[in-house]
Amino acid sequence: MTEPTTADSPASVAPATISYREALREALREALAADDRVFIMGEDVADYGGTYGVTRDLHLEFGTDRVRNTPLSESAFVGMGIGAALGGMRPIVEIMTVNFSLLALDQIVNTAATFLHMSGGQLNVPVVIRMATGAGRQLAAQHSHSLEGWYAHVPGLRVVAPATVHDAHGMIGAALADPDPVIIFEHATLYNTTGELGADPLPVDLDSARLRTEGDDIVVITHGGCVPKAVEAAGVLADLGIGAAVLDLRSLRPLDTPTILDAVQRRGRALVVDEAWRSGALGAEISARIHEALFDRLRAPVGRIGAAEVPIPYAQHLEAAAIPSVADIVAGAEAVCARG
Amino acid sequence: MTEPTTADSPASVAPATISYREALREALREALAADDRVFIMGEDVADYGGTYGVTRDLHLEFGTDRVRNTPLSESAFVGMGIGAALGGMRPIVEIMTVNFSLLALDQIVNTAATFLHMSGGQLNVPVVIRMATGAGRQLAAQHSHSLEGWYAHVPGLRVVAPATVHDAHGMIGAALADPDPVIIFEHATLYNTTGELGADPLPVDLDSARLRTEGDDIVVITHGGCVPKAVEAAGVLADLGIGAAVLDLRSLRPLDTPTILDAVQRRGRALVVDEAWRSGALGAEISARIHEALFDRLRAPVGRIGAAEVPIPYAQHLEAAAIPSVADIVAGAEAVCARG
Amino acid sequence: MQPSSPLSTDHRLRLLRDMIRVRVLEEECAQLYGQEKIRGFLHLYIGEEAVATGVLDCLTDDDAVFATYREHGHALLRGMSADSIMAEMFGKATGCSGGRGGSMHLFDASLKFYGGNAIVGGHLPVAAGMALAQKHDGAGALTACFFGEGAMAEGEFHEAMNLSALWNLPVLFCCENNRYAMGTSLATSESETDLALKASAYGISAWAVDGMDVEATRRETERAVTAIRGGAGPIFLEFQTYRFRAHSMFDPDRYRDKEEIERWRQRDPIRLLAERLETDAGVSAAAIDDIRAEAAAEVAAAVAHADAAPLEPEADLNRHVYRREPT
Amino acid sequence: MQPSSPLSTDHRLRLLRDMIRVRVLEEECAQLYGQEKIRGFLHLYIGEEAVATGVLDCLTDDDAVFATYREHGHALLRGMSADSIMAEMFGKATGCSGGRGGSMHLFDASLKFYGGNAIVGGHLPVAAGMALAQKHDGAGALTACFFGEGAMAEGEFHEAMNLSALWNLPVLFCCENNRYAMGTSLATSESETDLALKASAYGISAWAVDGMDVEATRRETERAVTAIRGGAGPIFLEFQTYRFRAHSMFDPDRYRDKEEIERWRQRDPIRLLAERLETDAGVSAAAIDDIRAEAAAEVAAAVAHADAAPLEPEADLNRHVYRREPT
Ligand SMILES: Cc1ncc(C[n+]2csc(CCOP(=O)(O)OP(=O)(O)O)c2C)c(N)n1
Ligand SMILES: Cc1ncc(C[n+]2csc(CCOP(=O)(O)OP(=O)(O)O)c2C)c(N)n1
Ligand SMILES: [Mg+2]
Ligand SMILES: [Mg+2]
Repeated sequence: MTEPTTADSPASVAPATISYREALREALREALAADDRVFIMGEDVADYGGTYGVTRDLHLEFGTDRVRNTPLSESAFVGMGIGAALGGMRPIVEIMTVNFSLLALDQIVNTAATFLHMSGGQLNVPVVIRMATGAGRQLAAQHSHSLEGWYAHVPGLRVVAPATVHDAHGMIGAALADPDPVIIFEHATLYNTTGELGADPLPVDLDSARLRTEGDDIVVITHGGCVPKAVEAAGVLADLGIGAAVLDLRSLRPLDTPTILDAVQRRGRALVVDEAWRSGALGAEISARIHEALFDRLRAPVGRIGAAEVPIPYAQHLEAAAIPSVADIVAGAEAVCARG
Repeated sequence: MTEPTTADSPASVAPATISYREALREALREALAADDRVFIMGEDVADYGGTYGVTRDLHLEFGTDRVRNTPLSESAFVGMGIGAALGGMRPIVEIMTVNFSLLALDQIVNTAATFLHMSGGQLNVPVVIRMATGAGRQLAAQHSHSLEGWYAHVPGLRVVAPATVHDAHGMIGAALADPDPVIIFEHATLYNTTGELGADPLPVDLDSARLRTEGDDIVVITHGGCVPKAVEAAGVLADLGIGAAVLDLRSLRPLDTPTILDAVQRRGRALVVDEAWRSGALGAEISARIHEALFDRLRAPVGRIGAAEVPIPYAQHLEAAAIPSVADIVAGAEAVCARG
Repeated sequence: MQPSSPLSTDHRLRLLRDMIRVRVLEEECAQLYGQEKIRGFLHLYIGEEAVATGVLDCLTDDDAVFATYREHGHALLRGMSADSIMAEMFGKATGCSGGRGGSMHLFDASLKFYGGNAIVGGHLPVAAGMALAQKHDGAGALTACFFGEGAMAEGEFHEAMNLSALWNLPVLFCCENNRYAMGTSLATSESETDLALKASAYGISAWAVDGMDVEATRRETERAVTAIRGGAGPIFLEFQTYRFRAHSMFDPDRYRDKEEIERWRQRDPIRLLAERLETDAGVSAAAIDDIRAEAAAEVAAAVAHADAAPLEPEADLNRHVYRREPT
Repeated sequence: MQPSSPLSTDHRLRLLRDMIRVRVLEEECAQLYGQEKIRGFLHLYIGEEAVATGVLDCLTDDDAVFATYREHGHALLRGMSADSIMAEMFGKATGCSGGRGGSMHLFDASLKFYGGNAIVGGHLPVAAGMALAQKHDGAGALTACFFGEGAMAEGEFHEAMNLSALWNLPVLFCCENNRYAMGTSLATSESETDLALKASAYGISAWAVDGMDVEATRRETERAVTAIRGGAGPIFLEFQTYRFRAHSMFDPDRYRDKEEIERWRQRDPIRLLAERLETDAGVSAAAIDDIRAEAAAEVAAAVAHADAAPLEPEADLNRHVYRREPT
């Protein structure tokens, strides 16, 4: 539902460059305008504009019933999103940061993800839950973790991680159109990134991975906040004579296994990059799937980069050392290529 | 701290056969008797005896201050365990079932696991948290999940899964002696299993994996409730002419990677069995590690068995179909051996 | 005879029948558990029937209902067939959820019966969210949410109460205070044991009701429901009741004494109403026996149905995880 | 001059100095944030100093203290050196946590200062657990736990209050009611805005205190602490205060009007006490200027220290994840 283009609408000036934050906001605005059942709910989404500024001023346009500030009550307002969805509405719940989502995990895992199955297909839960994830802003161990792999472990949930302006915009609408609970992870360092959206952005799906760069030697498989780093690393690798394709997973559950395997098979080499702690991250699943399916086609074992196994520290140099860097990705890809 | 053996103490008649439940209870009793700082806290641990009967009657011996019933407040009583540990006590917190631990996950992940690091090494948190996990008792989707892989993802936590009477007993004491938070997962189907403990059980460590059966062709790597199934499967496989060793991980974080890799390297074949949903389970991490380290030594890609990707259903036949069975393990091992 | 109740004799008989249907159903469940036809956790409502009976009698089809794992009675009285309930407990394909839910997870979307929730306190926010949708809808529907007094110690209770009050949502919080949460007595679980007082700290109306007297539960619910429909926002009712049986079939029930149970049995809600009907409405014992026989027949038919019903095919295990199946 | 305060002039001067030290430290932090020497989230306490100052003045070394991410003042007054605090905010090796914690996570085990907690409400249960240990210990120590009024909507508040009351634990719950949780005003976050009333629903003593008057915060805390040490169990104090600055350095502060801020600035706790000291104790303006200068020198030295301090070596990134390092 694109609004009629007018000269003063920022999205109308094609190809306009807008930020990831604005792309989300624009999609939220379109959704609120198009469907009376849609509403936004979360801490400080109204006057304050959301902790990362995503929902700024939407309450002026749609009122505070539809852009609804909640008290500090993560479990209750996520649960209420589930209930409102069961009641026919299309709630978009914002959780400020993935660490706080632990307070609401009971609702998401024990209720949102189970209701359809436990009710024998009677009760689907069309709730959309957005949250910021990841490190890189020196917010330390209680605000910087990457737990999207946990969510991606849970049957009944759909989990996506838009890495581009286009996906940030399109996934909001796609998530709202989906009959099942959708969790959207927005990496905190992406909000200020920019891109072109165009006047009539193509619709996006929630299920497929997409190549962000081409390259014949290795595929770097990643998502979210690591996508720009991987793309940058691909540039460096090109200069070193290594053609690195970057595959943006986009959907973390379900994983687009056919596309992943196809990309690896063509190159015989893969590197998985994930900002979560290495042990038990989603990257492990991807590595395992590739080895299982393509054992005989691989020229080298799949490489894997994750965060250091420490609570994310505050100090800039320690934080930077804890999470995957462009240099880490370059070195990781080189190592895989050196193997075979 | 073993109590003096007397004729009427059940643990004194060596080699007495006791249940996993009793072994836990005996270890708790020993710990309460040995150290005044130790106390047990959780829902219905006193009169009711604990939902799985582990703590039964300990309150009669040690009083309700030391075997302390809590209200339904998972987050608070886990948080209080952390606080009491910081204050010099040695709390053993019981959470009835892993699904309910989601209500306390904030405390465990955001506080217990981070405090030592965030405080630059000042504040360790010697809390022990026990909980039941897993399916097999027809308790359906809100009481049957296997989330120990989530906990094993978190730096700062130690995670163990005793699968034998001996480990059930010994890990309580070892966990209490540890200066860091230790999470103990007790698979709900193990409580009634029995074994010999002996009058003077050897101390156990929290860090090492252990072979439960020998076999030259393949190693089946698993933990907790799947260990007895794997051992049974090894028997079936032996009849089929396949020598299957069963490696019980025991420690889920840290993983005993040297032992795992050594066991795989000797045989060139491995099967990972995990009761959690296949995608993103701890089994994926183990598979990835093996492929990374032993790519050239493997005769076949590592096999992997997990639960079906559904909320665990109530009906007996559906529940059984959802989780790994002895037949699944046998078939999985045969498939790996058939590959190479 | 003086009409000592504002309800017609027919209405009172209906309430009696409701309670008896629940009682008979559950007594059979206990038997079936012994025979291992019902498995897992089974939580009986025996003794507490006046609560669900009185409350549900005041609701319309448009209202929504959330209950706990102790919900067979609520499901039945909301309109689910005994066949569907029993088959679900047997884990059969004709159960409301094809056997995926079992005793703790009965659902019926067409009746707006939202479970069957087994995370204590977890359904309170969900119920509040349903009420938010109802308020948005503006058609005057409300949500009745049942929970035990044990749930009040959970953070989710607190958050749901505050948000419901803050946003003036049409929720009826029905606290089934049966004095115990498993083996934990109220006094060892709440620092303030006057639960209505506690609830009123959220700035809402809250009062206690004799939960063994179905005419009282009905009357007070009616009062509350009228106020909620009039825009009063959430109301909390504490129904003082008691479970005659153990918490679940696993519970050795070692935490309370037999006399206490006996004392409460004296106020068995079915006997209470039956005696009144005999005394002040001249209903004969035979008429009541007929009700019991009818209920027994209904339950016997349900057992026969459940026994004969097929199992969900194992091949369908993976169904109903997503409404939009992954590609 | 009449002694209008029960405190000695020296004592009052000490309280004034405490508040000024905090104020000066934080004003410098704001500058340093602009210079990008302090990064991440920085939450200033400016305007609220009377609360921590009055409360901490009543504690002994054996007591334990828990605070939020708005805790620089609490850390300083509990006895942490400005050097250690500043170096931590600079992310340096000589910071209390070697730069791993930053502004939101100041800790000092030797001072029983347990953070620096940035999950709103998350430290309340932990503080209650500390109090449980203190009670077990029997030496009469207590735990003071600071939190904002916004935290009261969290389930963890509810659970911690109930358990503390139920078990009669020696905790002083210090609610720093500055009227806003980020941009959310009290009236839009709590259905019952009388917070002491709300807390008293847990069956404990609770009252409101003028949080801008350090003599009041000290006096009322003394009263509460005496009661707690006497075995009264937990007490809840609502300190009515205000933050003069935005929530954090990221906050555009668009949710409240300038007049409201101005009105509260009239009751600046430092000015309030300074004026009183001038009026009723004859303390000269020059004496107060000296205090300010001293504080400025302390902070300047801390900045110099932090600037010069080394970074924690990157090789030490993996330290302090386990006390017993994995083998
Ligand atoms: C979050 C959570 N914790 C613990 C349990 C285990 N449990 C099931 S019922 C119950 C007691 C609940 O008591 P109450 O709320 O009073 O309801 P009642 O069973 O008395 O009807 C407990 C502790 C659970 N299901 N969920
Ligand atoms: C559980 C959780 N949810 C949300 C946040 C984000 N957040 C940080 S401070 C804050 C406001 C807290 O307000 P209050 O408790 O009144 O304390 P104040 O900041 O006013 O001192 C919020 C929403 C958080 N840190 N933790
Ligand atoms: Mg109860
Ligand atoms: Mg505040």
